[in-house]
Amino acid sequence: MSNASISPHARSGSLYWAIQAKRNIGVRGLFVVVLAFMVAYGFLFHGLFTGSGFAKFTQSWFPLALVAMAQAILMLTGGISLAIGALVSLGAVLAATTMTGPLGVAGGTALVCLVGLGIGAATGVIVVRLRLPAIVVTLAGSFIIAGAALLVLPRPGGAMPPWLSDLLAGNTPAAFGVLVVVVLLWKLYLATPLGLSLYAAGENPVGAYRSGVPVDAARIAAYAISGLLCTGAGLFVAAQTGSGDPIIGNSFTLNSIAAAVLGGIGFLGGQGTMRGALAGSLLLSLMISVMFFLGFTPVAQYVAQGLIIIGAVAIPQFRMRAR
Amino acid sequence: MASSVPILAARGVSKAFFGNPVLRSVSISLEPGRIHALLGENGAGKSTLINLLSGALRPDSGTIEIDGKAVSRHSPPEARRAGIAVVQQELSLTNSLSIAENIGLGAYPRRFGLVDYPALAAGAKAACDLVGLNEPLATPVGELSLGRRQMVEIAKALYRKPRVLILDEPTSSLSATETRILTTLLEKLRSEGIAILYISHRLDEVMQLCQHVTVLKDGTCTADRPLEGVNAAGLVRLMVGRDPGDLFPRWDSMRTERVAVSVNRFAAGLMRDVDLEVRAGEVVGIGGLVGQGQEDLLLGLYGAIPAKAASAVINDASGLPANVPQANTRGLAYVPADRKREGLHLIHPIVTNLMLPAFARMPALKLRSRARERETAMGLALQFAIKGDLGRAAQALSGGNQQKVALAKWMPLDPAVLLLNDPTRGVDVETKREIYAMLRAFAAAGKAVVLLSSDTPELVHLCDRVAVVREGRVVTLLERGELSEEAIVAAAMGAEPERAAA
Amino acid sequence: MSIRDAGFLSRSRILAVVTSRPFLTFAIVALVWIVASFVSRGFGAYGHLRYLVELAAVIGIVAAGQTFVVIAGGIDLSVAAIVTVAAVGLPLFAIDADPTGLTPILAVLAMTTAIGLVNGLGVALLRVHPMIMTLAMATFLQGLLIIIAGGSAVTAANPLVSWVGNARPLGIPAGILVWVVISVVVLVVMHATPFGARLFAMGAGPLAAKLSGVPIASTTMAVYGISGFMSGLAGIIVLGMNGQGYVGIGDPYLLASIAAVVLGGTSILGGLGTYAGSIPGAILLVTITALITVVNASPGWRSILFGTLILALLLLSGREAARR
Amino acid sequence: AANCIKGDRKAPYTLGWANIYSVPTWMKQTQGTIEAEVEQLKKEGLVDKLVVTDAQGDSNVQIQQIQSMIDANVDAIILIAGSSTAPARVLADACAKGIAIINFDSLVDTNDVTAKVNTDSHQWGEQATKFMIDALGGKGKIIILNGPAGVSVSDDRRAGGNDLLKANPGIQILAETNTAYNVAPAQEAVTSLLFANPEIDGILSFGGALSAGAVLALDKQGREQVPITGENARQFLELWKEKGLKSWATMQPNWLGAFAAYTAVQALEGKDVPAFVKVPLPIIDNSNIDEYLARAKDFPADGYIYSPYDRELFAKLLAQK
Ligand SMILES: Nc1ncnc2c1ncn2[C@@H]1O[C@H](COP(=O)(O)OP(=O)(O)OP(=O)(O)O)[C@@H](O)[C@H]1O
Ligand SMILES: Nc1ncnc2c1ncn2[C@@H]1O[C@H](COP(=O)(O)OP(=O)(O)OP(=O)(O)O)[C@@H](O)[C@H]1O
Ligand SMILES: O[C@@H]1[C@@H](O)[C@H](O)OC[C@H]1O
Ligand SMILES: [Mg+2]
Ligand SMILES: [Mg+2]
Repeated sequence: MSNASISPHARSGSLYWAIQAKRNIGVRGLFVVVLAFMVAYGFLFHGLFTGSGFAKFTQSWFPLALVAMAQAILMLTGGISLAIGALVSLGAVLAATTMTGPLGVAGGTALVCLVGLGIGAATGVIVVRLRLPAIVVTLAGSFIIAGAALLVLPRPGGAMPPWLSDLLAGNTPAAFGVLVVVVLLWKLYLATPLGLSLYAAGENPVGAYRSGVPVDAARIAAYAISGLLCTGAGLFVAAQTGSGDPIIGNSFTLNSIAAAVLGGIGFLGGQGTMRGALAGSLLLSLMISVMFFLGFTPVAQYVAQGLIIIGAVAIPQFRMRAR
Repeated sequence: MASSVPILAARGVSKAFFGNPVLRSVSISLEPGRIHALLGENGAGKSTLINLLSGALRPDSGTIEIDGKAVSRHSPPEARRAGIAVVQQELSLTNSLSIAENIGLGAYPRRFGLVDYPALAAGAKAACDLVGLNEPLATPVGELSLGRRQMVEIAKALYRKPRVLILDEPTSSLSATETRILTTLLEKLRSEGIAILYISHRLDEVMQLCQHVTVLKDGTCTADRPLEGVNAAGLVRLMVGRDPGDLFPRWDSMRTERVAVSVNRFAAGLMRDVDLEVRAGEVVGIGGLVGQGQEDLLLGLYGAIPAKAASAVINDASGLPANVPQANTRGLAYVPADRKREGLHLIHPIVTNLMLPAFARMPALKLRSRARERETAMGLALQFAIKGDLGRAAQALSGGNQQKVALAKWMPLDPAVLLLNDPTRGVDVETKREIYAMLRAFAAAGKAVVLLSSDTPELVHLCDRVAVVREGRVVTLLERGELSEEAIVAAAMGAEPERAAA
Repeated sequence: MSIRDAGFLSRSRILAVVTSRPFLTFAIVALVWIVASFVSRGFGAYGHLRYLVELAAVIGIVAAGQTFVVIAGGIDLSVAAIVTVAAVGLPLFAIDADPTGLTPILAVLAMTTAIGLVNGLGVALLRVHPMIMTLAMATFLQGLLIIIAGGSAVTAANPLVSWVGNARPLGIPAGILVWVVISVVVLVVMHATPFGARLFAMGAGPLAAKLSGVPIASTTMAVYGISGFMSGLAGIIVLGMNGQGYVGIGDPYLLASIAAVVLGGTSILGGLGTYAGSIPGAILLVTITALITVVNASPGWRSILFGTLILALLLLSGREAARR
Repeated sequence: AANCIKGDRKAPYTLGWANIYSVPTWMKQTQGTIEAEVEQLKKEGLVDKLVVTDAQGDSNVQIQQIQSMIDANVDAIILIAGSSTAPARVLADACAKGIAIINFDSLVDTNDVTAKVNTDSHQWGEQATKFMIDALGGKGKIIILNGPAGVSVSDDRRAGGNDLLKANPGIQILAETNTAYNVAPAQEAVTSLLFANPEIDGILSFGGALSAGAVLALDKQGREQVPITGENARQFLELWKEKGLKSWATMQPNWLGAFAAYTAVQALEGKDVPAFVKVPLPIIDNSNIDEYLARAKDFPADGYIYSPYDRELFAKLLAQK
């Protein structure tokens, strides 16, 4: 209470950080769970603390982190996408068919990014302007995009420049670095008026509109950014695997939803934080490695995975109610 | 008539929704340094008119003028640029954003394309200071009580340094103190030359504050004149078209010996150590500053949030209800304050809304009879004077009518105890009169009524006793003889030595 | 709805039906069928259309459960896994003493209903979001499948199951008959019982529903239980149609059931909609799939065509009403 | 020594099975043969542990799991890949660490493995196509059923038939579909194709369950059965017998799993293992179908009736040039 009454200038710099601190409250429980898994993993696999061990681990997390963000942005606006996986595939095949060709790495990257932005924006326009339910628009979109990926590369193939693969997915934690940059860019976006409007546009669109927020623009921009993150994840997957596969992204669709919801992102728009979504994706990724080192059989893996997902969502609920 | 050029005006605007005319050729001019009242019954078209003025809606015909010039494409950002700020009746806030971020929403200060948080903090702080909001600016709005949110909404309008300030029922969820702060503030703004449009169903406020009045009845303008020389009764006559009676019914206590609700050391949510007894035939008021835990008291009794009590008797059965269906079975009914989220299903037809408590209690797979439902609903609509096509979605009803639906839907259950959470918020004077009469009639019929209200006169004039709550405890229990606005406010603010609770 | 124009066949009533989403979706189905019959000989043959409806029956039955869940404000991502568990698990319940084959069917339906109830339990009591709860349930069921799949060295051929999958009493496939019965029951429960009204209320606003006395927990459980039951029934029918259950047999029904619900005009946000729309929605999906199969194009183009058609149909029937 | 083998690993070995998806019955049967083989190898003191992962159909997860196997320093990885390209880089890492890698069934386009043991998908398609052309006397209208699009195995089988189809213009392809290797979607697609094409003389199917779906479709529409190719799926073989089909089938033997485990240990033990061990495609036709069906009850109803195998067979396969 007290810091509110200090003179505005003395504490003006702290407003941003005070808000950030408030936002952590909702995800504290999840952070604890993730930390526990992290510790368990480090305990089971000491190599995690070597440069290359850490690098490999973050590489397997990286694409899931990006798609979790891609899904979370949409869910914050009250949308959702079932085309995440198809977009990852499209990004991967585009990268693997252009980067060793005349377009080169720069041209290929530009193409991948433009396609992601373009498809995302187009989806956004359809959902927002035509008032169609996002879930089915993106379901239909997923077939169209998957078809396009098959046209680009009918079967697995293509190639990535080896130096790029080694740079992004070699023995250095470059992927982690890129992730940090992506997160910073997101923070930056969220600090713009349009970015911050995401929450209002998602939670209370009528109120936001009446307050002068460009609601439609904010939502369409979210779709565009989401598309970019997906094809970007595709590019990374192509680098990580050294090639393109037109169906490589399939399972990212459901996983991105699981990660986002696990991270506390709500479906009604405006609820949750990106840090939560990232923690959710990290948990999903960690879970796979931890279960491996615990020697779980496939049956046990399925059961444990289900329990962990439910537990991570239910336990914080119970703790909240207990209070 | 004041001689200055109106800053904002509507000239002969009309608006219809799906072919239903809501406004017919209405004109209004807002002039600097004047507080202009806009009055009318629920559904008269007040909110619609301000939506036209603020660019949230476009008129079907007629023009909006700013500084004497007609604007062609009016929109909310356009209105903001012209210095028009609106305190919406429906809160335009985002729960997950902080107070400061809500205040600046749609008008953020920028630096290098980013939201300038230091500047936002300074601006928001200044606006908050004006309305007496002292919560940390980083607090998510979702954590605030409805009344505090309303203050944020007002601060949000002030933050924009408006030339025209439009307030749509700003006091409907404010406590007396908050209302007083607002009134002082508006006086000050007026003296600074701001044009103010003020909508309220509280006529005393209007009389005290405003200089000019426009009255809408069924979408047409029935009066546009200075307030001077009109009294409250006159205003009501203008709105309703006939002579008003007294707002509050005359009544004699019908309190019986039968205990309807009795709890000892009751605790729920913010509330602690409550000893309360409600007898059949009485109206017990719950007063206090908004957000002291009063709502938790009702919700706890109703089984909607976890509650404990050393001992509890409700309608002759002991123990607190464990959940809402149980509470209903034991004769409790609850009417929430937030009718949009808690009271009604806005996207559903009025008739379904009216029938829901019945549906909740009927055998799950019994066949419904549409004819009977319609009949019941028509009866309720008649009884509560609910205007509107019962087959249409409840969101098409004006706020006051929505409130009546939220109350009426419990009648088929014939509850023995009514728990009411601010039932007249945003309700027009005629409807209020009807609701008041109904409450006393309930009591007279041997039912018990618990009335939580932010409207102090209501507590004074309707209740057999009033429990005043502060910081989660019942601090005072005032008997009818001791009831006065001063007594309630004093107890609410802790200004008086506590009296022994009954 | 004032008493005056409550006349059963009043003009406004007819207008309301004709402009309703389910009717619109039916009209689209008819249109697609007519156009397709001109383009491809054989498409409009009675036998083919009958087959399409038979296939739609399976989607339609899964979508019946899905419609309940969606209207009540949830979503069931475990339907595919439940269909598979039913189809693969049925032989495990074979009981020699019962020559009719009814006992295993009842056992499977009881099992899938129980699975649904567990979903409901998680959603209502643990307050796990429906997507997460049912996704986790699907994961559990995968584990279960590893245990039960391929474990039945001998399939006891179940006469009732193959009847449901293959027989054509009165020239109408048994699966369609089951669907008709299900549809009638579902429509009545949804629109003519208090239970149905509670679902709509829960979907439109859970808090308001709770405060109005709707028993949230038991209703939620019932809804997911129904969905489990429907998926189980669908699993039995596909088992009959294919003569053999296998892992993955339910996979197509997850997205199909959701798409059928939304194409039929039910709001994915809950609280608004009707199974009357999901019925033509299911037929529409099967029809499009059949059309795509007959078109000669590369897999990529087919996929693009399929997506484009869904999108186009959505434009006609799937507008989401604005809500606040 | 064989590829990837450095000779510094000593028995008993830890084997890792990186499976792409362990739920389907074919996979379960395959795992059964691996477990049986591992039991045997344990008795011989050669193997100590079998670690099994299930990538749940996700190639990205499979890469992560292979990475974990490297981190845990298993001695050998046997692999059914989810993608023919994606695991290449992580396999290169594994190979560099001296881990024996035996890839079977779904192969990876890389040389950084110890050995690939598999039938030849291209040949699979070629032989099936040859049967169809012969059965129709070089003239007739056919439909073609392919496995899922974007997957190398289905693409390779289809490509195997290409040259022969070009060389025989009398064979007219009416329509072609791609579906998952499953009965239901195949039955659905074939039914639609039947209505669209009143005359169909043959069905060139590149997967066992696809063939079963096609037979059911013909049967349900009251259409005459036509020559059809297929695989050793139990349901298909039973339908074949029941309907008296004119048919031909081959198989992807489940014991490839056992063979891969065996081969891994051989390589670790310093034996020379060829980089590609071609497993011949067994042929099932009217002459030997009864032998297969006689053993049917030993196999799951939704499974595959594979040919018998033993160590002798494995040794012979490894010895071939
Ligand atoms: N968007 C809309 N669509 C349909 N009808 C509407 C819409 N907005 C308002 N109405 C109708 O217009 C009428 C006027 O509504 P309005 O909100 O302007 O009334 P009001 O005077 O503000 O009432 P209150 O005192 O209850 O706030 C009401 O009957 C309402 O049902
Ligand atoms: N049937 C409707 N369909 C769509 N929007 C509506 C409808 N009815 C009202 N609205 C919207 O809601 C706004 C407020 O309308 P309404 O009159 O129902 O509430 P209000 O009177 O302003 O609020 P209160 O409930 O607090 O009195 C309208 O201006 C309009 O934008
Ligand atoms: O031949 C197919 C095999 O390659 C796949 O892995 O499992 C199913 C079989 O039909
Ligand atoms: Mg209003
Ligand atoms: Mg109104």
